[in-house]
This record gives sequence, C-alpha cells and structure tokens, in this order.
Amino acid sequence: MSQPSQQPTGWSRHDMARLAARDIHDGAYVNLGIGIPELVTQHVPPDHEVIFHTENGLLGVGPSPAAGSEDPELINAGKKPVTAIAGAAYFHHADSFAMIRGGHLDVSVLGAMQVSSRGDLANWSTGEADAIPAVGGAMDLVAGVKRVVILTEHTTKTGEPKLVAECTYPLTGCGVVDRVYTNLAIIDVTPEGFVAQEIAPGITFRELQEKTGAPIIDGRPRSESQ
Amino acid sequence: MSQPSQQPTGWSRHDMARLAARDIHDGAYVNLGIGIPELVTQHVPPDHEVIFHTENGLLGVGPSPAAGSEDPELINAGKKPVTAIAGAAYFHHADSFAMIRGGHLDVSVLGAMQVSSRGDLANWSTGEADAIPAVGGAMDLVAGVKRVVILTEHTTKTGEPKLVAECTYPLTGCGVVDRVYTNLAIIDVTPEGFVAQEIAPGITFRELQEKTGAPIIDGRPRSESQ
Amino acid sequence: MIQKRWSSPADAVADIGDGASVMIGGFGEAGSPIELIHALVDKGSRNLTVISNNTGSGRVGLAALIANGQVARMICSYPRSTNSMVFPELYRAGKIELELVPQGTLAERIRAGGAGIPAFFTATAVGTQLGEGKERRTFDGRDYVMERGLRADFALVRADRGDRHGNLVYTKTARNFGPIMCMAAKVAIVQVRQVVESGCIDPEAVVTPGIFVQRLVEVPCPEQESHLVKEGRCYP
Amino acid sequence: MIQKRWSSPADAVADIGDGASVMIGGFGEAGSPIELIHALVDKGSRNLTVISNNTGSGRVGLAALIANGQVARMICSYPRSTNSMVFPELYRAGKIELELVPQGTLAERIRAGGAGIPAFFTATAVGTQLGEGKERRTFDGRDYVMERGLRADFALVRADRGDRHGNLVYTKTARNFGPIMCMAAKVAIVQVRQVVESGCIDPEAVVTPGIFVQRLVEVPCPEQESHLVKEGRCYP
Repeated sequence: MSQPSQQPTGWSRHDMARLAARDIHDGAYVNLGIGIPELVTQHVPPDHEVIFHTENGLLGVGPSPAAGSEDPELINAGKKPVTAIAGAAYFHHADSFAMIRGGHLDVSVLGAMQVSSRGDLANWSTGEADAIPAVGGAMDLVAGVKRVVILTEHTTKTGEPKLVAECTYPLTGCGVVDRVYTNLAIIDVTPEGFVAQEIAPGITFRELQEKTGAPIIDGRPRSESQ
Repeated sequence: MSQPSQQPTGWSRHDMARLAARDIHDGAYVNLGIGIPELVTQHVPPDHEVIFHTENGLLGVGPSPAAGSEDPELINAGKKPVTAIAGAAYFHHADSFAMIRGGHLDVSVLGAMQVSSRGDLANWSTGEADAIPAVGGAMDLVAGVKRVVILTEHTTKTGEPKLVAECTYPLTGCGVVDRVYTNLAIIDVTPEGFVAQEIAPGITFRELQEKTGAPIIDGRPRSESQ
Repeated sequence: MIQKRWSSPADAVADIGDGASVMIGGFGEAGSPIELIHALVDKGSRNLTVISNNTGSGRVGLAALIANGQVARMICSYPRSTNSMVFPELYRAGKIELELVPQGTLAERIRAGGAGIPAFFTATAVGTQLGEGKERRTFDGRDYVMERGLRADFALVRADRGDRHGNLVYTKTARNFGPIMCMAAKVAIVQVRQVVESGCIDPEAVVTPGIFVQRLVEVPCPEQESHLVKEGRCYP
Repeated sequence: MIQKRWSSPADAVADIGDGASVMIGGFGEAGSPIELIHALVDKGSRNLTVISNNTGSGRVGLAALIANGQVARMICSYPRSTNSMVFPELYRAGKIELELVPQGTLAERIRAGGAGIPAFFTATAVGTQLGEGKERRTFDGRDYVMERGLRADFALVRADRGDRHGNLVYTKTARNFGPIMCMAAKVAIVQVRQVVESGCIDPEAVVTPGIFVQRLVEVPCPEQESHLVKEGRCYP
C-alpha cells in the first residue's frame, strides 16, 4: 500500500523557537518580537540564563502570570501581561531604547514579511494605500541590536517566498538580518547571499531552493548534505 | 571735628546676597555658583521656598551639616559637604545637566571676572598661557538657565572694572547675563547696555560710572536718583 | 511654599487651549492618564497635536479624545492595536494627520527636547521610508539620519505617588514615557494614585525629580481602560 | 548562570592594556573608584586616555595614576582643585594632553555614546574658545555646536550595592557620572560596597540596570581619598 503523498512541512513553530534558543549564548540579553519569537522563552536550555528585555521598560521579563494574577501595569511590548524575575529592573522609554540603540542587547528575535539575500528586512508595513502604518520599535531594534535573527514561516499563507532577492514591501532596515529560522531551514545572510546551515528533516535542498525567492548556497557540513 | 575721609564701599557680600535672594521668586529652582553666590542660601525670605540644585546630582540642597556629621558622598558642586531637604532627589550627571540645558532651572547665580554691556560673561579662565584651564559647568549654566545673575565685587582687587565694554578674558557665554549685583549697584544688562536699577547707600551715580568700564544708564525711579 | 497639588483633573487641564501640543504618557493602557484625558475631552479643546506612543483603544481615554474630533495631528509609533478603530477610521477618512516615528526615535526626540538638545543623529530608519527626506550623514563609516528634539505645551502623565514638590515614582512598566514627557513639556500635569508628604519618597528612588512637574492631581482609583473597553463604554 | 562578580580589583582590571580609553567615575572623591584605580596603577598600563570630570587630589587615586605617567591624555571639565598638583605639573611640562569639555557637554557626550547617538547639538560653548572649530548650526533662530558621542574601552565606577546581574544603586551625590559611564564603556567595571542577592534591590529603584555592567568587585570598606590626601599618602 502506498501512502498518499504529503507536502513535508519541516519544523514546527516550537522547533524553530527551540533552534533559535539553542543558538543564544548563556548570559545573553535578548529582545523578542511579537508572534513566533515569543515562543523562544519556553526553550531556553536549562543550563543557560538569558535575560529578556521588553522595550516598554523592563529587563528581566519572567514567564506569563497565572490566570487571575495579571497586572495591567506589568506588560510586554505586545501588551500582554508578564512577570518580572528576581534581579529585574524597570526604566523609562529613553533608557530602554538607549539599551537597544547603544548596542547593549545581544540578540533581537523578530518576525518578518520578507528578508532579502542582502539582509534587508521588511516586517512593518504592506505598503498598501489603505493600511494604517505602524512601526513600533522594530526599526530601532534592527538598527541597534548586535545580532538580528528572524523566526518566520518560509513562505506566506499563499505559498509566496518570504526569502527574496529584493524586498517589495517597505523596509524596516537595510542589511540588518544575520540569520533566519524558518520551518524549512536555518539560513545565514552572508556577503554571498543566503547560506543554508541546517535543513529540516524530510526537506531536500532542492525543495528549499524552490520555495526561496533567491539563490541559496548549501552551507551544511558535507556529511549532512543530501 | 571732621571724620577722616573714607572710600565708600557700598554693600557687603551678605547685602549683595540678600538683594539677589529678594529677587528670586517663591518656588524657584536655583543653581548657585561657588563663592559669593553660596551666601544666597542664607538670605531666602522666610515666606519663600526656593529649591537649590547642585549640578553634581541633587535637587533640594539643604544647609551645611553640623561639624562632625559631614558625608563625603553628599557634597555640592564646590565639593563642600551639604545636606538634603525632605523632598530632595538624587540623579546622575546627564539628568542633572538635562535640567540645566533644557531650561528647567529658573535662576543661575554665578561669580564673574568680567561682564560686558552686551551681557557677555567671562568667569572661567584668565587666558594666561601658564594657567590650567578648567571650566566645570559654567558654560552649561549660562547657556541653559532661564535667568543668569552675577554676584561680584564691582572692581578687581587692584581696582580694575569688572563691568566692561568688551571682555578681554575668554568668554563663558555670549549675551547671557541678565543682571549683576555688585557692592555698588544692581545693574541690568539691556539692549541699551548697563542700566543701574539700584545704587548702594553712600555711592553716587558718578562714582558708580567711574568704576565701570562701560557707559551706565541711570534707570532708578526719579525719586531715588541723586 | 511650593504646592504643586491641584484640586481636580478639570482644574489641572483648564488652560489647555485650542491648537496646543500635548504629550500623553502610556504604552497602551499602562501609564495612560485616563482621568486627565477625560477632563480634556470635557474641556473640549480642539485642533490639538497629540504625541503619544499609541492612539488608544475602544472609545475611552485617548481614543475618546480622537473620536471627539479634538486631535488634528498625531505623532506616534504605533497607531493601531487590537481594539483600536477610532484612529484608523479618521485616518482613512483624511480627518487626522499622522507623523509616524520609530518608537526609540520618538522616545529619544522627547528626551532630547527635555534636555535642551535641538537635534541628534540616529541609525534608526536609515534607508527606509521613515528616513526619507531626513538629513543623512556618515560618522565613522556608518550612516545616520538627523532627528529633531520634540517639546510640547503640556504633558498628561500618570504616576503612582507624588509629593508637593512634584517628585514622582511610577509602577512597573507603567513608567514608560512618563519621565521623559514630564521633561519635555512646558507644563507637565500628572495624575497620581496618592499624594504623599515630602520626604516619604526615598530621594535615591525618585524617578522624576519635581523640577519637571508643574501640576499634580490625586486620582486614588483610576479607571482601567481595558475594563471600560471590554464593557463597550464610551466617553463621555 | 550570570555571575558578574569578580574576585578582586586586580583581576577585574587585568585586561586593561596600553593605549586603552578608560572612563573613571566620580566628582572629586565622591564616587571615585579608588581601589580599582589603584589596581590599574599596579597593573601599570600606559598611554591611557582617561575620561573623568576631575584629575584627582594629592597623590592617590586618579592623581596617582597620572603621577605614575600612565595617562597620555585627559578628557575632563575641571582639571584643578585645592589639592590637585600632579596634573598641573605634568600639563605645564607638556607631558599630558588635555581636552577640556564643559561639564554638561561631557556628561551628555558620554550618555550619547552609551545610547548609540554619534552626535548631537548643544548651545553650550557657542561663541567661546571651547566652541571654536566645532560645527555650528542654527535651529529655530538659536546657534548650537555639534558634539560627538563618547565611548570608551573600559569604565571604572563606584556604586553602593550590586547584584550578580549587575544591577546597581549608588549613594547620594556619589552617583554622578557612574550610570552614564557604565552605559558608554565596552567593559564597565564597578566596585561596590556590597554584593547582594538578586531581588534585594527593588527593581523600581535600580539606577543602573545590569545590562550596562560587565564586572562587579566587592570592596566593603573603600579608602577615603580625602583622608589619604590629608595624611599625605602616596600610592603605591
């Protein structure tokens, strides 16, 4: 009996978050964007201590509060209730963005609408005439944080590639992305363009290239390449 | 019997400080320079509350501590021990000068080497080749504080005028001085130059003009003029 | 004697006239001075320029001020959120202007305004739509845009406690834009949960020194914006 | 686990090499990290650029570092005081360079460096010798000069208490340049009177959040510079 052919989907969102968390060094200061990046908190390796920053004025974001003990004055940048760890600190917005702009944060984990092979990021506006433009802190994060990594599905809901040769949406920043974690692969942005460092189980390099809007170099160790 | 003729000296330093304090409005935020300006704290009218700022990070400077209870970590800009009032606040240097530069202080009371009739102030350097230049916060104060008043002897120890047509010493600021309190008079700096508003008892307008290095207009109410 | 305490929100905002620029604190509802905003709705001043990170939720607070047609222009970083419909409607209808500013640039422009800095350079927005038309300059091999300091006639801010000298402490992430808006406004009007005796706030822990605050109003039990929104309330 | 505590001043400064730029906190002796400075004297690094408000007193602390010939260049606002003779001597002899900066401009340049601002405009020093050679520009009818942000390889700072995350609180006017120097240095080294458990410092009252601090050394009973000067002490 032959199984019905299924489109392989690669990693789950939690897999992606786990892979991103694995690459964050012990002791790092990290800002997480809204969406898939929020899952990273759940996957920090047990022997690592990572300090989470939220740009609305807290260093040392803790886990979500138990139901019923939410404090409307203790929220993250996505305006969701959070807690604070022992050793946390509160500060005002100018000090918070001094941390970001001044290069004090180690990693910014963001979602994306498009990433170009030069590392341009578009994640704030569709550019449609009717859209209400809203940027928040994304442009500050990509301009200031030492390392910018993206967690995103590899393609849009309609199957369009999000990794592209040129972004068609308005940019958040130019040449700012270091690495992209998608459901299909971990891809570095290098001077030579996209380089796949790891590919999800069940996905071939060819499939990866087909779903990507720009050439990808296979950068995996020879033993892992298919 | 005739008294031996004496050079009238006008107001004492405490008189000068009292006159300056009289003109500081209730509720004002005031920074005091080193020297005669420090005496102003002792002459605030009893029905006035004035908040003293010291640029090294304290708003609400209180009186000098009793002997033996000095705290080397609670000092003013002249590095003398002070106290803090109830309702004081400590802050770092950038915040302190944000108060100054941002125009939040009402009055800066400073000493002077020279003041020109255009309101230029020289009070930080003799310009001598051998001198160690040291500016501290004077340039920030004159550039930022709403009202800059000077407390100074009218002439140097050798009798040279300190109020001049043009400063010969290096400037602290251009066109920054609003009013000068000397031992001889209270003098405003106006678009027309120096204008005497009040003259010390026993001093004639003519004597005042003689000891001043630029023309003075007699701005006293007619009834007070001699 | 210094006494910055005013009797009511209505009194404290009574001189905010038509055409005034008003900074409004808060990040979402956290730190939003809802009673002061409602007093400004009651006052009815029009043609306001409002500087605030968001544009409010539902039809209370900042959203009520906008819905009431009092705001001609918004300077903000994020004018939409889950329960935000007032601003989008007016914006699409061309009835309100928007100056969109990256959040960190907005914060730094406000801080600069308060600190007497007329302009500064930042790498944020270089090469993007929001950097277009701005003076660009290279320092040490990196490109930056010039941004201007931002001041306002008034600030409406919410803090936790204050004393008659105007010293303030805040609560957790409700601090956000409050301290810098107090610095950048000619008249900073602050609602606090409690007015305490001078000396009750540890001078080492004061967040906003009193010099930056002109008026203080005690509102012991402020309304919770999200509750009002959930209940579908409209102000007034 | 994050553990920013180091065992001793000597360890904490061991990698400050020749030619490094070092910010040193303190306004006079208040907040001066005397044990860290003495460790740097012991270490003997030369050709340093030191950024500090003053130049020390007597022959201890910063004055000892200068007297020891380790400092090639000082960036400061007030290089003389009652008991300051080391710097003046070397300066007159042409053996040390001086960049004199108005105190508020110095503070803002350090804060800007720490906040990722490469340059800003200020009215301070316009029309004076210290404004000469600087780019001048008019905003809204007033003249300003452009000043550059200032960063350093290291900062030596004294605070009161700190925790393993690097959160700091200070004492009174000993706070002065500490917080902004921690922001502006690649490696901020802080001596504290006491290292406390994380959570012991109220997160609302933290003055320097730990992200700005790399190394913490406990010095429970620091030397008092003015006492040493009075006793005519010399370091080493």
